[in-house]
Amino acid sequence: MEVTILVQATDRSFEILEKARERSRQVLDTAARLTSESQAVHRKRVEAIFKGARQTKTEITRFTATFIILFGFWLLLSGHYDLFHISIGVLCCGLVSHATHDLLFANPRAGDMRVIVKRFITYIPWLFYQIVLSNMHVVRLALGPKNLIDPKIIEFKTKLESDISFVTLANSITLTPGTITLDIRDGVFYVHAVSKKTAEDLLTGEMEDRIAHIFMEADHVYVQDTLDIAPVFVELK
Amino acid sequence: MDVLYSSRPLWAVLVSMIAAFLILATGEKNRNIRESWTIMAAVAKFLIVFSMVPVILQGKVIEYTIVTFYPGLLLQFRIDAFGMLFGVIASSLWIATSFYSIGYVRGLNEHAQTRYFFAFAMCLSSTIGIAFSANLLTFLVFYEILTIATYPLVIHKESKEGIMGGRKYLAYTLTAGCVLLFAIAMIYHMTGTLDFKAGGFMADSGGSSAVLIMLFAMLIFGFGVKAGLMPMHEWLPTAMVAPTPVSALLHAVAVVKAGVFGCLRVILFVFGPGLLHDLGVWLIMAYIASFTIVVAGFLALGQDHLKRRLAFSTINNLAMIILGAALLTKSSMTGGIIHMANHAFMKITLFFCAGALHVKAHKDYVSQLDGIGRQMPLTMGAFAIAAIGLSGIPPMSGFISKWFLCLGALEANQIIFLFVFMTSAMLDVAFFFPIIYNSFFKKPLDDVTPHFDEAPMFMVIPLVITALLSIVFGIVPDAFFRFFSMTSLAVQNILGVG
Amino acid sequence: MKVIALIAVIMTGTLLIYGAGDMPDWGDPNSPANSYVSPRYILEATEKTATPNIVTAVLADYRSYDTMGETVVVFTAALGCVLMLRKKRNGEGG
Amino acid sequence: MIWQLDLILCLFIIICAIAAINVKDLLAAVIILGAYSFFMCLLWTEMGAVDVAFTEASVGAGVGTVLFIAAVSKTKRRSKD
Amino acid sequence: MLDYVISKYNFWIYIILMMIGLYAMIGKKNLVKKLIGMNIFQSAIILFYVSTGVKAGATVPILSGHGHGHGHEVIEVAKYINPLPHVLMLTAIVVSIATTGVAIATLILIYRKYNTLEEDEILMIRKETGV
Amino acid sequence: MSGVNDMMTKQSDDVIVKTVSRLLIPFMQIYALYVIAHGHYSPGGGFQGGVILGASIILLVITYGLDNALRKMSEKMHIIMCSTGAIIYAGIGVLCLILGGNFLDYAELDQILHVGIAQARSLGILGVEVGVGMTVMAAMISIFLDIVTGGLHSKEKNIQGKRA
Amino acid sequence: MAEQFAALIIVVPLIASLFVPVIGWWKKRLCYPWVVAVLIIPLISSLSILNTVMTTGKFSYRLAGWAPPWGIEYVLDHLSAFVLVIVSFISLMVAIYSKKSVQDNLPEKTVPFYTLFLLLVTGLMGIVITGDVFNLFVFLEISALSCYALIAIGEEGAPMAAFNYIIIGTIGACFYLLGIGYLYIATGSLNMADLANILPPLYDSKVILVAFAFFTVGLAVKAGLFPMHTWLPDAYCTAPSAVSALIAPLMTKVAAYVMIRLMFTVFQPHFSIEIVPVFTILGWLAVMAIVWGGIKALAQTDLKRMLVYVVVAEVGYIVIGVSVANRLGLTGAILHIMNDAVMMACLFLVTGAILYKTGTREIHQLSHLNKKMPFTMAAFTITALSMVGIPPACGFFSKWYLILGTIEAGQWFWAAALLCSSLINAVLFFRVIECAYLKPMEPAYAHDGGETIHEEIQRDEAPFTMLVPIVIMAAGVILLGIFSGKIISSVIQFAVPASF
Repeated sequence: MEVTILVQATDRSFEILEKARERSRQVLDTAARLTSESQAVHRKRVEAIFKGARQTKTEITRFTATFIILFGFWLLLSGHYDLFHISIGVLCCGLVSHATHDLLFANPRAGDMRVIVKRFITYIPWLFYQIVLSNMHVVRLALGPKNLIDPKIIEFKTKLESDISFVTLANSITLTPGTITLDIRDGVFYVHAVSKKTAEDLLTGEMEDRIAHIFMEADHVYVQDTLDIAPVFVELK
Repeated sequence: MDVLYSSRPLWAVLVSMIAAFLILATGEKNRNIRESWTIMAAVAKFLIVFSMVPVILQGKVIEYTIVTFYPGLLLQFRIDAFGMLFGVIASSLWIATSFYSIGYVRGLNEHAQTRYFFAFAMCLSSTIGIAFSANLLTFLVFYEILTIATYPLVIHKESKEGIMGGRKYLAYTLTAGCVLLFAIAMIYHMTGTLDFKAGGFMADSGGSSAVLIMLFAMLIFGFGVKAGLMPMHEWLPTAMVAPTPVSALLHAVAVVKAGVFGCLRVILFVFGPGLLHDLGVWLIMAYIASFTIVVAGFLALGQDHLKRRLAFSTINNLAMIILGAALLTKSSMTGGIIHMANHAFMKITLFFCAGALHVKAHKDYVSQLDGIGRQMPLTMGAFAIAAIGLSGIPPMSGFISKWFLCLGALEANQIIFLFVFMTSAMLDVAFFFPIIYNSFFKKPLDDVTPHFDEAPMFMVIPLVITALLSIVFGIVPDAFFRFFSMTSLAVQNILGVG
Repeated sequence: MKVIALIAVIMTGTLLIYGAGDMPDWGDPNSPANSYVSPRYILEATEKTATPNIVTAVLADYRSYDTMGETVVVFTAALGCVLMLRKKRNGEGG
Repeated sequence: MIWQLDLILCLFIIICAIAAINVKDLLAAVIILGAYSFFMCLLWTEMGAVDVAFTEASVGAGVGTVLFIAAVSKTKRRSKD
Repeated sequence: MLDYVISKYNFWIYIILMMIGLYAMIGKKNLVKKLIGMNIFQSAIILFYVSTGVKAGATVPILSGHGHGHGHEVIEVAKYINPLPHVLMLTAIVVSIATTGVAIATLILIYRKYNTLEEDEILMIRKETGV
Repeated sequence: MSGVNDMMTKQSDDVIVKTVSRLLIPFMQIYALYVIAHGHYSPGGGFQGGVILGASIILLVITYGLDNALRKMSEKMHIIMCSTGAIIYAGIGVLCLILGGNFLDYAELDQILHVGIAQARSLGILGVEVGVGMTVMAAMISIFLDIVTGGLHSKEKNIQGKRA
Repeated sequence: MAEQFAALIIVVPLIASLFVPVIGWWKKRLCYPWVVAVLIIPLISSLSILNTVMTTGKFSYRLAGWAPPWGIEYVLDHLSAFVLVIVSFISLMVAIYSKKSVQDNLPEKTVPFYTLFLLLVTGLMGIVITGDVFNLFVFLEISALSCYALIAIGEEGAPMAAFNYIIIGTIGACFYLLGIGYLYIATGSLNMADLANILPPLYDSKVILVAFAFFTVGLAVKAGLFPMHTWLPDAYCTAPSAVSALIAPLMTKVAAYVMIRLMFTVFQPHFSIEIVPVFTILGWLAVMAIVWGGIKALAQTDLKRMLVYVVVAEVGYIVIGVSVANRLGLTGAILHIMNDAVMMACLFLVTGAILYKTGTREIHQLSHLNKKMPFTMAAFTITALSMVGIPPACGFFSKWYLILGTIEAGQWFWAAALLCSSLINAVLFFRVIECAYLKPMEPAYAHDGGETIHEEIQRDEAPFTMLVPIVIMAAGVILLGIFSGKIISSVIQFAVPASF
């Protein structure tokens, strides 16, 4: 009896084990399948979002944004605010924004415009402050008794991603006296620095971080990656 | 002087021009039609010209203005007795030449016949234009057309000699044309008119004698080139490579006669006897002409080629005409002018004969002509008549002109020119009579028995007619065409005014 | 070539310097150029064409024909370049 | 008129003109020509010809230089004189 | 004398520029140099024109105020620079750029054919090929 | 595309140049249009505006390459546009002719515009300036493209068109 | 209405040329008929203008409705109306002619070709019609630019020729512009009639003298007068045949027209004659042009190149007529503008047709051409005779007046040069005629050979569109000669300034 029970129990346990193994295999298979599928699906969805963004939704917003910016520029230039001139302005701005809306906002990862502008404006005083600082430094270099001028080319890989942030960084570097951006190639900056201190200041990466902050780039990447992996976890649970 | 306004002179000029274009349009395909145009035009032209003769003989003048450019500068026809004389010669001889040409080109089966007839008609048209022109400008216009229209005839054979001859011809005549152009422009500048006036119009131009002499020299050079005056004669014998009717036309009727006509116009109607006498150039002129006469006569003696010999004879005779005019006396002028007509008829006969010999017997050289007279009696008979006439033997027309010329030399008290005329007559005899003698009386070199084998009728009839006419004119100088009346009328006009 | 150039240049220069002798003084408001035709442009252009920029008014209205010619000059130049340089699609390179 | 400015501009213009025709590197010559045009247009602005200066700045110094550079880039950069 | 020179200094400048340009157009062998000379030449002429229009103490020929209903204000002619030379020179500038464009196009054709832009070399090549 | 020097017709590698010009071009264009439209009040007009407009497109060609630039407007369109500008100019002139005035007499335009004569002239000037601007822009681009590609850009455009 | 014809004469070809790219974009074949149809309008309107001028005298047309010294005007007097007719007529003929030549040589460039063709014509007519010195400059540049481009697409060596032309032509145009500047600084006006009124008290001013010198040099460059002609032979010779048939007759003539216009209308004739010795210099230069052009032409074996040098000589003719500065000479010059335009057009058209048919322009390769292309060669012969100066073709009459003019001026050498030149022309053209009409020279002439040779030669006449203009031109050569008296009495004698 016990033996049969034992045997049965053993059989059952084997069955259970078999089932469990089967099950676990199925689960793993599904998980694997799901992961790859979901990745493909997701990729497609992301692409669709990007494409759609480029074609439909952002087209209009970009056009409008361009139009508003250009029209502001027009109003700034034109000193005549009668109906005739304003209507000419509307016409011209419409034409130009139709022709160039993909130029001004070419970056598909553009975040929230308002935030960017706000952050950019706050960035400017800081940059100005930096310029003054390094100006003084360079003056000291030039007029100082000791010959501290030690020009060299430094290169560093940036964590920035979009063109616009590249350019902002490069121009900020160039604007600060003592450093000049020579070239950007595949995300690597080649910068000419006039002394050791300027080079070190640059390599601390503060400027880079601030710019990444403006254009919401570094954290943006993390969120995206998390989102990409999420479906797999859900399935595994 | 009565002036009659009529468009007949224009038609006389145009008729052959129209015919020329009809010939061109008809082309090589329809020979008979093409040649009938020639004949019709020739006859029509003659009739038109001849219809005006009575009017002229009444002492009237026929005028027709084509266009006026400027005051005193116009294309105009005016027919006076002198022009009429030349017009009648040219138009009457064209009929003969047309018939003869047809025979000639068909006989030789020449190439480019259309071009030939075209150029021929154009030539005649411009010759009549020259004859009828009222002023130097019109004269020049037609003179240049004549130059160009003759060129295709000269080069007709397209052989090397022909082309070289053509080049030489053009070089001489076009240079002359340029000189003429300048001289005429100069005259217009000085006088404001170019109209021919019997007795000349340059007398009151007010130019200095040096300028006048220079102008005279230029004009005589310009026309003298065509007239074969001696230093400028070189082209004439070279142009002998042309077909014979062309040579006939060149030498007897159109081209050289146009030159002589121009010279006479210059001497008698532009400068006028009085002015020339005052300037003293007449004597120089006369000496040049005498030189030409004598030298050409001697050169002719040395030629073996029959046509070249005739060419030098032409130079000789033309110079005689010029000399007649240059002597500035009534008789000499009469002689010179009438000699234009007489020489035309006789010389054309001679050339026709030469052509007939060329076509039938293929003989071009004097030395080949032994005994040919028996083979072609009509031709050689005509030749003999014309040759005798040119030598100035009485019954023929040549006698009359020579008589007047000699008389003129006496009138001018220049015995030396009498000798010139005499020498010339001797030379004529010397280079013509051996031909006549040999052809009739000498045995041919090769022993082929000569048989009667005359040239085609188209050729023989014209030459017989012209030969007969030259006899008739010798006996009755005023027959048919009233050459003599016209001459005397012309001389009267010149001397009467001047 | 250099000699010819120098001669041409010197001749032109001499001529120009010669001509400069009778030129009105620089900035003279009463020189013929400034006092004959142009005052009327300054006086009436704005009123008649409602265009305060007199240069534009003269350019595009008083002398508009010139300006049309000038536009056509540009057009001509463009077409000239097309005519000279443009090749067909299957034309070989360079 | 500020004659000092005028004088300096004229000096620059002449220097640029002479340099432009004497530099052997054509690209440099063309750029100097652009500078010449630009100084020229400053001079004109200073003379009160704003329209002309504007046109020269856009046409002469702008498009003209671009066309020249295009031409030099399509052909040879070195010149013998 | 010095007064004379100074009172017309703009003419001297433009004469010098013109001579430089003309020299380059005729004397230089490189075709691009010729074109550069041409541009200098033309702008020298433009300088001449512009300086004919200058009035001492005058301002740019753009009336202040609004375009419409201007009648009651008095316009002083001496206050504004002569606009006509400017108008003419706008045309001349455009003509000069057009000429330059066409000339550069021919330049490229020449380069395609001869592979050089030196006049003497081109002449030599043409002589050799017998064209 | 052998023999074609790519320097000025291929997309630039330089991020800075590309981005800056990308940001600049719309402003350049609006400035150019402003210059054309306000030629009445301030220096400038059809030529200057047209040239700046043309320069903006030339900048586009240099930085973003010919293909991108030609996608917006084919080379044939440049010529058509060039002639259209001049036709606008001459057409206004002919319109004046038809309305009974002399050629280019803008005063006649008030018959259809129903404004004062001075205003009609002003509007005429504006219309003409627009024509000039168009012509000059198109011409400058066309000349530049012809020079820089040696006249071969139509070929590249064609391949591009087939791929799309 | 006749007033508005004046506007049409420029506006129609201008707008038409602007439409050519549009039409060509739509259908390329339509370019040719469009151009031909459009060019008829200027011809008609210029004829009607000539008629108006002849009946009612000169009139002007205010562009943009502004009064002359402020706005621009057209001035239509006898001279300009006359030259307009010439320009529009010849351009129409060449346009008709151009069909096959363009199809054959420039099939891919039809559209820009015809655009520039029309622009060139527009430019030339604009030069003739305008009454404003600066406007003349603008149109001078339109014609010059289109001309540069059209020349540059010619055969081997054309780009270099075009480039030289650009450089020298720009110097000429700039000198002209400088002349305008000097006149402007001295007078403040740009209108020709106005200038003519203002200038006389200023004649002793150095500025005016310099302006005159620059005008003369600039226009002499444009006209290709002797020492400034160096661009001309290469440029005209290497251009495509339809182009050279248009520019060779017209460009230099129009420049000569401008010269006459400036020297006798803007400046008083007595200024040009008495105060400046320019006419003596010009006259001698013209003599040199005639002699040099003739000699160089003699040295050529290429028919077109020969004609090009003849063009150089012909410019000398016109300039001689201008520089004798008397009524007859100027009559001759104006008459020669017309005659030479027609003759040159005809000769260049014939050359183009020969090139099109036989592929050669070498003179010695032209044998039997009279059989192959009888009408073309007949036209050539007539025109050649006219060039030589054989009446009643038109060349004789202009030569006649020119010689009268030189005699009246007492310039014997100039007269001699004219005469020599007709002799040189005779040599030149009879050389060609001999080659074309006669068999190649053989030592002896075979009697029976004649028939057989010309049987083999097939007639191979130029296409209809080429032949028609050629024949019309040749007929024109004769008709213009015959009616030259009429033309002079009804048009040219009014075109000569009254003070002569």
